[in-house]
Amino acid sequence: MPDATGLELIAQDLRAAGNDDGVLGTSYFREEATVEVAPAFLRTAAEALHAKGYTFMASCHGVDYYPEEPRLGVHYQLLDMPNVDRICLKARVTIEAPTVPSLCGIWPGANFPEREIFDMFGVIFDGHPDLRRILMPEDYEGHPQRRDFPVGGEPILFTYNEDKVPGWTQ
Amino acid sequence: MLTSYGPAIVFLAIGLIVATAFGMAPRLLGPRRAAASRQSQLTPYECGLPSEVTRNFRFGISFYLIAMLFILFDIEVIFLYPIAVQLRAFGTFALVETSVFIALLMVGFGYVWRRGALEWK
Amino acid sequence: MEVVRSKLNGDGGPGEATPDDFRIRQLRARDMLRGDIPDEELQQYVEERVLTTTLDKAAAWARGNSLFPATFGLACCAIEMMSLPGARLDIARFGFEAFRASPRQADLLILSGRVSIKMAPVVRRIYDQMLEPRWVIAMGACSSSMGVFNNYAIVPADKFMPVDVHVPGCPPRPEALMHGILKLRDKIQGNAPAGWRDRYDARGTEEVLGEADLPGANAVNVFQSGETQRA
Amino acid sequence: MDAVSVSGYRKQEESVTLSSEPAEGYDQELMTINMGPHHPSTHGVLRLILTLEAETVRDVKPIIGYVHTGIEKTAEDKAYWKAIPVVERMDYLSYYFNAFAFCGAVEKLLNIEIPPRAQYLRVIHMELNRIMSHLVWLGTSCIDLGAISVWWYCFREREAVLDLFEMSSGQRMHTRYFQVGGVIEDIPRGWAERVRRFTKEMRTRADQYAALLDKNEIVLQRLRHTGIVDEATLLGLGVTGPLLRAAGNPWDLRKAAPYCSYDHFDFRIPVGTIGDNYDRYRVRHAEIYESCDIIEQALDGLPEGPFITEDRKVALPPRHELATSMEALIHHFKLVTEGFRVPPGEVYHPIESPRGELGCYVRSDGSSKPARVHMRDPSFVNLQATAPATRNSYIADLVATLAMLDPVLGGVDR
Repeated sequence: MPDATGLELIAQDLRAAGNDDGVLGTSYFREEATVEVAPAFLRTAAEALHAKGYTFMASCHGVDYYPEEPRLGVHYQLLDMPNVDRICLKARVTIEAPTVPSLCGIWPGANFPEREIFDMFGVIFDGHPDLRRILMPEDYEGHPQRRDFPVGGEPILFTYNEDKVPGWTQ
Repeated sequence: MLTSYGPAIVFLAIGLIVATAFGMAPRLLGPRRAAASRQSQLTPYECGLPSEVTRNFRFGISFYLIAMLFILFDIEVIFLYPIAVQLRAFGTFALVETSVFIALLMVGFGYVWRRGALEWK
Repeated sequence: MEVVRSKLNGDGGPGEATPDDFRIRQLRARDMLRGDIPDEELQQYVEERVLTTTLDKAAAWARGNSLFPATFGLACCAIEMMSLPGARLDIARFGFEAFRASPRQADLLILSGRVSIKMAPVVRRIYDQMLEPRWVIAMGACSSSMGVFNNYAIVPADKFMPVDVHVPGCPPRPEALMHGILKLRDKIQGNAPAGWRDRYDARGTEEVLGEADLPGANAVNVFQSGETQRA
Repeated sequence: MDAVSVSGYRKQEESVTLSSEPAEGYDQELMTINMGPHHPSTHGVLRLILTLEAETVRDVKPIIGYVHTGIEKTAEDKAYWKAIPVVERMDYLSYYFNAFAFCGAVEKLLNIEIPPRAQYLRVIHMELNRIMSHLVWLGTSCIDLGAISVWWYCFREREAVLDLFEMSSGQRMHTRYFQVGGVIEDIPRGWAERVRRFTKEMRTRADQYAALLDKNEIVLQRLRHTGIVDEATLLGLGVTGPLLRAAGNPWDLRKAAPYCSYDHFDFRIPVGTIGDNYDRYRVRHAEIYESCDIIEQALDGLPEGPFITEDRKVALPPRHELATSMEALIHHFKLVTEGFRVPPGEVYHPIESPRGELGCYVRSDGSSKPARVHMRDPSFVNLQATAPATRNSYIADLVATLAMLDPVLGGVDR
């Protein structure tokens, strides 16, 4: 893990690479380094980190920070295999403008995970080869992983509430 | 004249009777199902999805080629069985004749091998 | 595949079994338990089920002892189902070990695992493509009743296809599944075990629903489904 | 040059370039067919849209989601200690790894220290689970290659492993043996001897598999030089685990970033050379021996002491204490009703599962329910390697490659 100072150095390089307001912040929590960047700046930051040695993309997942704005977050866990270094590249977007540049160009392995984030959260990755739903049926409305999407399922039927459930004893 | 062929005819008749019996039995004994439920059983099975392969899909030529080669050389082996069983009774003439038969087929086999029809293309 | 998004208690595939057909069959089975089915329907229902002639009995004996299950591994229960024909728990003793891949040659569909909403039309189509007589075992809690995952993605098997035997467990032990198959065999051969009401002679203890006051409706600690705590 | 009748089904899969007229470069008409969700050799409900030219596969498009159970959504609805059984049912062949990935992430959030005995017990159970997962893989793959008898041997050993799990945790699969903070119970007397007897016996059984399969003419012809993917493409696709090690890259998180006291044991990482199906088979087969070594070393060095953390805020107090001490009763009641609260933050905890890097990302918002649980499943990412591995190969090689890829669809679809 790059320690706190290493993280700051990386952040400075990123600021130097892109324009100054690209890097929004860094956080070092439980020995894990996270760099938060503006969505527009994501691709250049990813290329810079790729050049710095983080050539392997371990995982890429979406998060819904429901009460806080901007709501949808996309995390890229990058890994530097030779000296076993992990860093997380984070970008946050709102629901109204959920577009994030796709990183399939740098890591072809991001194809499926990005499709899953689009399927589950509705984040649109521009530049993705074929952005379609991957887990839900193709014509499913709504993005299930969002915090405001109901968990669904059926109320549990007991004898005393059997007739309350519509359609059970019609 | 007829008597010498008697057993063959009886054999054929029994064959026919048994075949039709087995053919008609399900229709009589089996349960009668509504046509609709049978209709869904006639749809082609493609791993649980509606099949998109059209009926008149033209398969490649290589399948046909392999089938022909199989028939050629497999039937040849079937012809050898009766001879091999009764070789002593047939005498040396049958031995010579079979070896000519095999030699001819070997020529065909060599030709096919050299033309590369055996490799799957 | 044309994903027909009809309300999922119906079936996506072709076939005469329309949604209300299952509902009617289920309701009739329930009324049978309660013993209030009118006469001619009862006659027709029994005729369909009970085997009278000796030829049928012989056919049922043969079918019961050589059920060919279709390999329908969905999720974790499939791993336990796979260990059925294994050395320890050999179901070849009962004639079920020939797992057939295609529905044409199978007459028992073991739904082993969770049926997601994307998989439901496929399961229904495979059930339609199986040849009569066919039976269905819903193995595990997920296919019987959504089990652990009572959420948007799972559909219980009863919603879209008629199920003969439900095997509880998550995943059920292979012995439990074998017991389920043997119970199905008894059901096929006509001597289905009586329901618990007959076994314990509990006739007449059916709850009276409808106009009578719901038991525990105004009890303080009985929460109706969906309510978290009483206002 | 669209196909004559592009039905709804095609429009829906329009990303797949389908044409019934012979496209350029092919001398036969391309057939597109589903190696669909219900198929004996897809190791679960994986659907592949194959574009075939007679027998050679021109294009493979995996379509997944047929066993998507919304586990991550359900986990958000449960308290932390209740989410373990839900998370365990994701990759149903390596349930101890799922539980440890989740518990490890939560322990990292809570910043609590795990007693050494719990770490050793976790390592033993995880390595037993790795052996069981490789056995199920070997059995089902050999069925795909036609060697059905190997399936019976593998599942005989699997029953032995499940007996050990049942003895230590009471349940064969999805045992919920790992708790946040350690394990739920200490191992019963006699368990260690049984495990030693199993590992000794397992080595002889693994030798028998090797004798049966390694120099088998059919296995060699089916697996040698088929499904080759070079290391660079694999790294680009994010593939980890036996697939990457078979291509020559010795990346194993147990050695690279040791966790849960894996650095106390010395074991070797089997690595292949070419990265074809035969190497993948040999790498996984060799890993069974390594796991047996780890188990024996862990059993020899099993330290005494508590099997779960002493921090009563996280771990349930033992039952006998409830009768005497009031604090234990209060802790018990708090844990059982609401569960423990986790300080806000987000953590990614990667471990080495039998199929590759299994990472669990947990974000907590301070309440007693996780705000987000995401599992980076190795099979989900490894599945992207099917297309490069099987392009322009025969259907039989596609089946062999899929078997050697060992995808478990529960983990892929979550």
